[in-house]
Amino acid sequence: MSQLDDFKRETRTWLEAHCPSSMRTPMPEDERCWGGRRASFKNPDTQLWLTRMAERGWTVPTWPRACGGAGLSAEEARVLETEMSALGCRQPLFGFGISMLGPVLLKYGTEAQKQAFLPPIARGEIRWCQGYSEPGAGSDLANLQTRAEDRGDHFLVNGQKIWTSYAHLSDWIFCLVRTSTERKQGGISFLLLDMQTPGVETRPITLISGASVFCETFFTDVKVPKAQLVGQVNEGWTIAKELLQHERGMISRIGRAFGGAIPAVEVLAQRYLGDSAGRIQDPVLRDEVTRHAMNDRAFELTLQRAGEESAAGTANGGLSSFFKYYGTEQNKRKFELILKCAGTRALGWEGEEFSAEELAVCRTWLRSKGNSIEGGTSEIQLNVIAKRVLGLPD
Amino acid sequence: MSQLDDFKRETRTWLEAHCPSSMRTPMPEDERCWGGRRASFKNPDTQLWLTRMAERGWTVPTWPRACGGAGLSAEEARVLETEMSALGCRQPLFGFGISMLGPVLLKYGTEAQKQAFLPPIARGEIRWCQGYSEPGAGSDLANLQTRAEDRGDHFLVNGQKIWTSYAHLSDWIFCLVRTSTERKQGGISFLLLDMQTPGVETRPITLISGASVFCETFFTDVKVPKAQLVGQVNEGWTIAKELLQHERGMISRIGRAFGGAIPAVEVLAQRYLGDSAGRIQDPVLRDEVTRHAMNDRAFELTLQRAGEESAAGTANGGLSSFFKYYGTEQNKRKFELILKCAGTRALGWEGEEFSAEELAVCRTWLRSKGNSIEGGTSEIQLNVIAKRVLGLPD
Amino acid sequence: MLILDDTQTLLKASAADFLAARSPVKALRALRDAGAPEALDHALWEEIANLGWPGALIPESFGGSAIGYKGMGQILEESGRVLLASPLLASSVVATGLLLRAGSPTQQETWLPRLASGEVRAALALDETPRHAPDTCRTLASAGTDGYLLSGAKCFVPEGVGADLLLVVAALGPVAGLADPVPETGVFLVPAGTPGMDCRALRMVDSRNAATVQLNEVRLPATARLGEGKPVQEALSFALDAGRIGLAAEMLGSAEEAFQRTLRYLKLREQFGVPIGSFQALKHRAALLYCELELTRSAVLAALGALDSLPVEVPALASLAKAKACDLIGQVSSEAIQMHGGIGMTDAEEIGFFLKRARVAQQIYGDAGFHRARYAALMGY
Amino acid sequence: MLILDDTQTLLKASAADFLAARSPVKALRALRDAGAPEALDHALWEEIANLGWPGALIPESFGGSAIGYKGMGQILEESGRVLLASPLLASSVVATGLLLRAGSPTQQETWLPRLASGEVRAALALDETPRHAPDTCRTLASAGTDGYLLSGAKCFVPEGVGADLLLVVAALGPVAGLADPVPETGVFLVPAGTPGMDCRALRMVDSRNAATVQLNEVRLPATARLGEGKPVQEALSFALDAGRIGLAAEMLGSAEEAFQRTLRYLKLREQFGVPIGSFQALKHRAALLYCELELTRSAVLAALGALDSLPVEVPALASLAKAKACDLIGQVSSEAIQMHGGIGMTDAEEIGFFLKRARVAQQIYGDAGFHRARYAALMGY
Repeated sequence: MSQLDDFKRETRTWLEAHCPSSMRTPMPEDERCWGGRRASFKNPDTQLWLTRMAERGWTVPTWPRACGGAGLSAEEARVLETEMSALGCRQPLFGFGISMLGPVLLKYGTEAQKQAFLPPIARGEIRWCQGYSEPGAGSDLANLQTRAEDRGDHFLVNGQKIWTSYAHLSDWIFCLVRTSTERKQGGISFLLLDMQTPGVETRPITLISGASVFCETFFTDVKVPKAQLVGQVNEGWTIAKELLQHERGMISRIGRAFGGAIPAVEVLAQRYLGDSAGRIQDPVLRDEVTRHAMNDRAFELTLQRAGEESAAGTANGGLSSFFKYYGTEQNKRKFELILKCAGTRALGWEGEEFSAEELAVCRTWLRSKGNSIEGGTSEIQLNVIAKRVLGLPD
Repeated sequence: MSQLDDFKRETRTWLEAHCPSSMRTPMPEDERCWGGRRASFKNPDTQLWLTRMAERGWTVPTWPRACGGAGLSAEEARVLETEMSALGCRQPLFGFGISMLGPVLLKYGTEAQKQAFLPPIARGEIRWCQGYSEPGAGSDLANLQTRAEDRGDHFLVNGQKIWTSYAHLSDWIFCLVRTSTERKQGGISFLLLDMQTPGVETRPITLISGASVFCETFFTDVKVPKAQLVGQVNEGWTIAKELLQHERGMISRIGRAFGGAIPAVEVLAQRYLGDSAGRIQDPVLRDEVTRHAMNDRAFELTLQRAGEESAAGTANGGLSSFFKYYGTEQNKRKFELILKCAGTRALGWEGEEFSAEELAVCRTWLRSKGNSIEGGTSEIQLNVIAKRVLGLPD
Repeated sequence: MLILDDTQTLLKASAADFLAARSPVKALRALRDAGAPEALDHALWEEIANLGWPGALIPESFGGSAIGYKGMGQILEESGRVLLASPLLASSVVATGLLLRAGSPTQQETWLPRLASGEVRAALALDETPRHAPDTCRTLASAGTDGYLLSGAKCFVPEGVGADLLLVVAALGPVAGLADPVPETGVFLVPAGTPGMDCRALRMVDSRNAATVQLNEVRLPATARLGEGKPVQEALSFALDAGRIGLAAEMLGSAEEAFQRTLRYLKLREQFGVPIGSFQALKHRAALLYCELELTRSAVLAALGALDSLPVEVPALASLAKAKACDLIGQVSSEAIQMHGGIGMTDAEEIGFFLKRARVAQQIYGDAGFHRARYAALMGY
Repeated sequence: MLILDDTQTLLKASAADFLAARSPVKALRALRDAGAPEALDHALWEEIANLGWPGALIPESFGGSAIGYKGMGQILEESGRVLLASPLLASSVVATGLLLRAGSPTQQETWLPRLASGEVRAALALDETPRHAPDTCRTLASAGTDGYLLSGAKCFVPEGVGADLLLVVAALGPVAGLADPVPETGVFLVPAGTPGMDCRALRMVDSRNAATVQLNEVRLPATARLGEGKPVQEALSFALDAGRIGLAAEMLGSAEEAFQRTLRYLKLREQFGVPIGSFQALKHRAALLYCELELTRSAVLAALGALDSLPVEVPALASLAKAKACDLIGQVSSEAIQMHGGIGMTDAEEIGFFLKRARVAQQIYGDAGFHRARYAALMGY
């Protein structure tokens, strides 16, 4: 234990000495550091902080030193996290590289791949995106058709990915590709490729709510060296499943965050329909708003209960699909209800006749419709609950 | 035409002369004549009227004279109907015999069967019930398991039927039985049998709403002469389908009648929650009641439109499943809403503390739950709409 | 009669053909992308005028085509199917309907022929609150010796941008000499360009034409008052109901089209080796939408018929039709997006236009809650 | 804490075992068929008393077992699972809770030990309208020189039949000398058999014990007034909330059991050669019920916890728990019948008992609409 105490003390000292004061304030969204070749730093301290942390291996503290990490034990990593949190230090680096690809490479990559890819990820030099879904492979992801033909020393990749978030800002992509048509899941491989390779083209997608982080990415006779295959040929589905589980967990945690910066229904209902005492004047809408607010409360309590159950080791595995399903449906209801309360004020697309919040309500309402589609549709979640939790037969 | 005019005149004259005056008043439910060996006549005129009409073949006017009918043409039958309606004459006989079995025998029966069974049906001497559903064959009717084994000159019937309405009051039953296990639909036969045959036992079913017209009927080594098979062996499903279609039509017509004698939601809501001007005091319930009343109105309008479309020959075949589905679900909502409005007053089971109407509300509420199950469940109706109307694939 | 006669059937079919050819949904996209707040293809409007649609309710003596409400309803239903951006409802039904029932002979002679020809587009400036509340009117018309002075603001005027004529609803100010006068509502004919009236475009989510209107001491002659003194409340109520029913017909068309597109997608889109329309949960949800479509169709047809020939039933049937249409399109448009999956979320796919129009149409002339409350009041419960 | 501690977990499990063995649903059927309006198995009640359940909320000093609300909630949840007919909620939670919070020392000493032992069953006589409206009280208590005179009627008193003690809520009549007195509510302890009080059984659909109570000039000593003069409104409100939360726990148990039975049936029942639980539409509907169960469970646990240790949160959480439980059990019980198909409609199958109890439980202490309105008022919107 005294070793851990030493580590704690050293960590605190180092953080106090090296974390720039502007990196110890709450982080605005536009100062979040994603790294990459085209990274730009609104606040120069962001770059400084990244460099310092990366030098110490603390962008990915549990990775081995040889891979750009600090080789910390789980206990040490927890100490680091606690100390950073205590001092209010910002996380120095975000992105799919450290959260998703890194763990995959550590588990499935060759030594050469680890050496080639992990240190640049740890230093935030390469920004990664993921290429999973395709126009014909959404809920049925394993139906993907992007082909990677074996051409001796390389694969020739042809096809199209969709919903590749931030692809237009990313340097490399990790992709699921079809290397065999013999079996569905058993013909998928996991490939890394540089977005600058000839034949890769990416286009941002405009949503019904306006601009988005999503892209379509097209591959036309893209040559990918075989060294960039992770794991064995035709065994990519195993990796994909692990990553998807990880993603689903993330989405269920953010379930309640979908509403973003828009106030709660009851707050807006009071603003648009309240009397001087704040009482909502339309009794039918008051009832609907209350029903919604009560369900919000029950949902929050269920999140709390799940946390307590998890801590007590009595967790019910079915709740993650429940959170994804209910959180996203509840968020859609939230915006439909706001629209009812705010009438035409919530239906502005742009222009000065509407407040910034009113315009945001409208856009976020539209965007909310996607919540129950992305990351596993509501239908898929209900299927999962029926099968895994309730044990209903196929 | 002059022949038809003559017929009209004669009919009018005969009806005026022979229809007892008490048979020209609205018919209370308990004076409805079902006939049968155990028929009892609360009003002796009912029996007189039946005898007179049967003598003329007018209980089943379009059946051939040899079968107990009057051999009327469709036009003549319409004239008879119009004249009876003009004078307010009651229909002299009801039941599955004249409405369901008769047409089947006319189409599929042998000459001997017609002679043996139709005249007694026409005279109301035999009351019939139907044996279709079984405990294991509800929505999946063709899965029926009641066996009829070929024993040379007779079938030996073993099994159980359920939901045989009025079986405890009926003399004979027409049944679907399994004569082959080779094929599902293709192993079903249509059999007639006397309920007094040894081995037949029937038991009324108590529903959650109390006593009911439904029975369970058990067959234990029941010997049924082969002469009582209608149609060919293993070809009963064709007959069954025709009868089911007929039954579904009936149920869709009575869709709106399920509420029975209970007043509309808005009337009861006014009674329980209205102020002196009849305005429902609870605004949230007023909204719910209004939603319901508006849907009732739209449903009535749709029935009217379907009638007009049917008359104009532009009918949309999908509406019968719609009427069955929506009418029964709407009726369930009606009673749930009445329960909300009337509170504990609508939850009495028996006793003088409640009015007869309040007790009827409670019983009818419970009974209404069966509306969306009997005659094809709501799920089956939605399947039919999806497949036949919307063309969605299996 | 809840079915169409032969003329109406023919009219509906020809409207469908014309609109499919001349103004498919991509026409709305083009208008949106062009960014003109008027959201009107003038050449198309001229063609529409040549078909006689703007004069559908106007007698032939004023140059109209006298098609009647039920016929106009068919045109509007088809216009909803393609999300046609046009002032047919606001000008040719609501404003025209108001002039028809309450205009003085001079007012009718002045405006009806030009409305029938499509030369003039008119709009009703009524709403002063974000949710339709026709009885809330703070815009004031003070009577002077030679006319009226209008002051106030209207926050949502459908088809107000570029309208040649605004019909402004205002409360009549206190008449001198009366101690506690009953407030009376008047409607004022205000041509575009009248000094003191400022009309600004609202960029709504449905890319259609809507405006706010400021009225700063707008000076009007006495002849600008609709009916020139006769009460107009009943006419206003009828014209609004005509607007509600016409809009319900338009929404029915939009819902029907969004539903058909969704059905096509359910049959086409495969996942797990089968069309997603073979999944029973989606089938049942589609069947539920079908039920609501059938109910709404009946309500709309009954309400259109009442406009033509059973005025006493109009208020209740207008509320029935609009409430059902609001609920229907809310449900259909949301389900359409969900069933289209990711592709439905993209701007490239047209289904999103139906969702966007749906929510604006729900608000115009009262949402489902408004109409349920009104229906209950009409029924006395 | 929204999870159970070890003691509570154990209590729940042992309650489940005891009730499954001693009072399965067929016990309710037997009580119903026997037709005694008291709907109580006295031998069973004695066993229950021996387990200490009637004294769950009563301190050990009064002979109680001091299990606390959260523990009692587990017992009630399990009692809901078997549809136990007992006065546990009405007597051991509501009436006992009221005496605990507002009873004078003498009143507590008189009644609490006998309530704890189960010897005395008490019931709260409150409702005077078919829907719960605790602020509506026309029953009047006129103060005289040596006590009170009670007159009025209570239309629905859960567990009122055969209760040894009624706690009657009454408005205190005008006090002489005050011109416009504020109406105050009092609660009066009226032992069974007090002259002028007439208690009649209601044969409710759930076959449980409920009564109407007539009060015709019931003469009571001053000591019969709960708290003997101290205000009791807050205690009454708390006890009612405890009843709501306890009932929500009971309803959660019933809903959970009806859901489990339905799941079993979905897995067992075959049609078209497959278990009907393999049909996606039914799967999705079952999954939706699961979601509502999880939400309600959280609300109930939070509310039970608040009763024990966070009284300021009690009113809002009571309304949350009761409203969710009402909606949940409405949905589950109706779906349970539909999914059981024809067999679910028969009296021979037990699932119908859950439907019947559900609707009565929804009404007791306020339905979902009542509690949403109350929650909104508590939250100020």
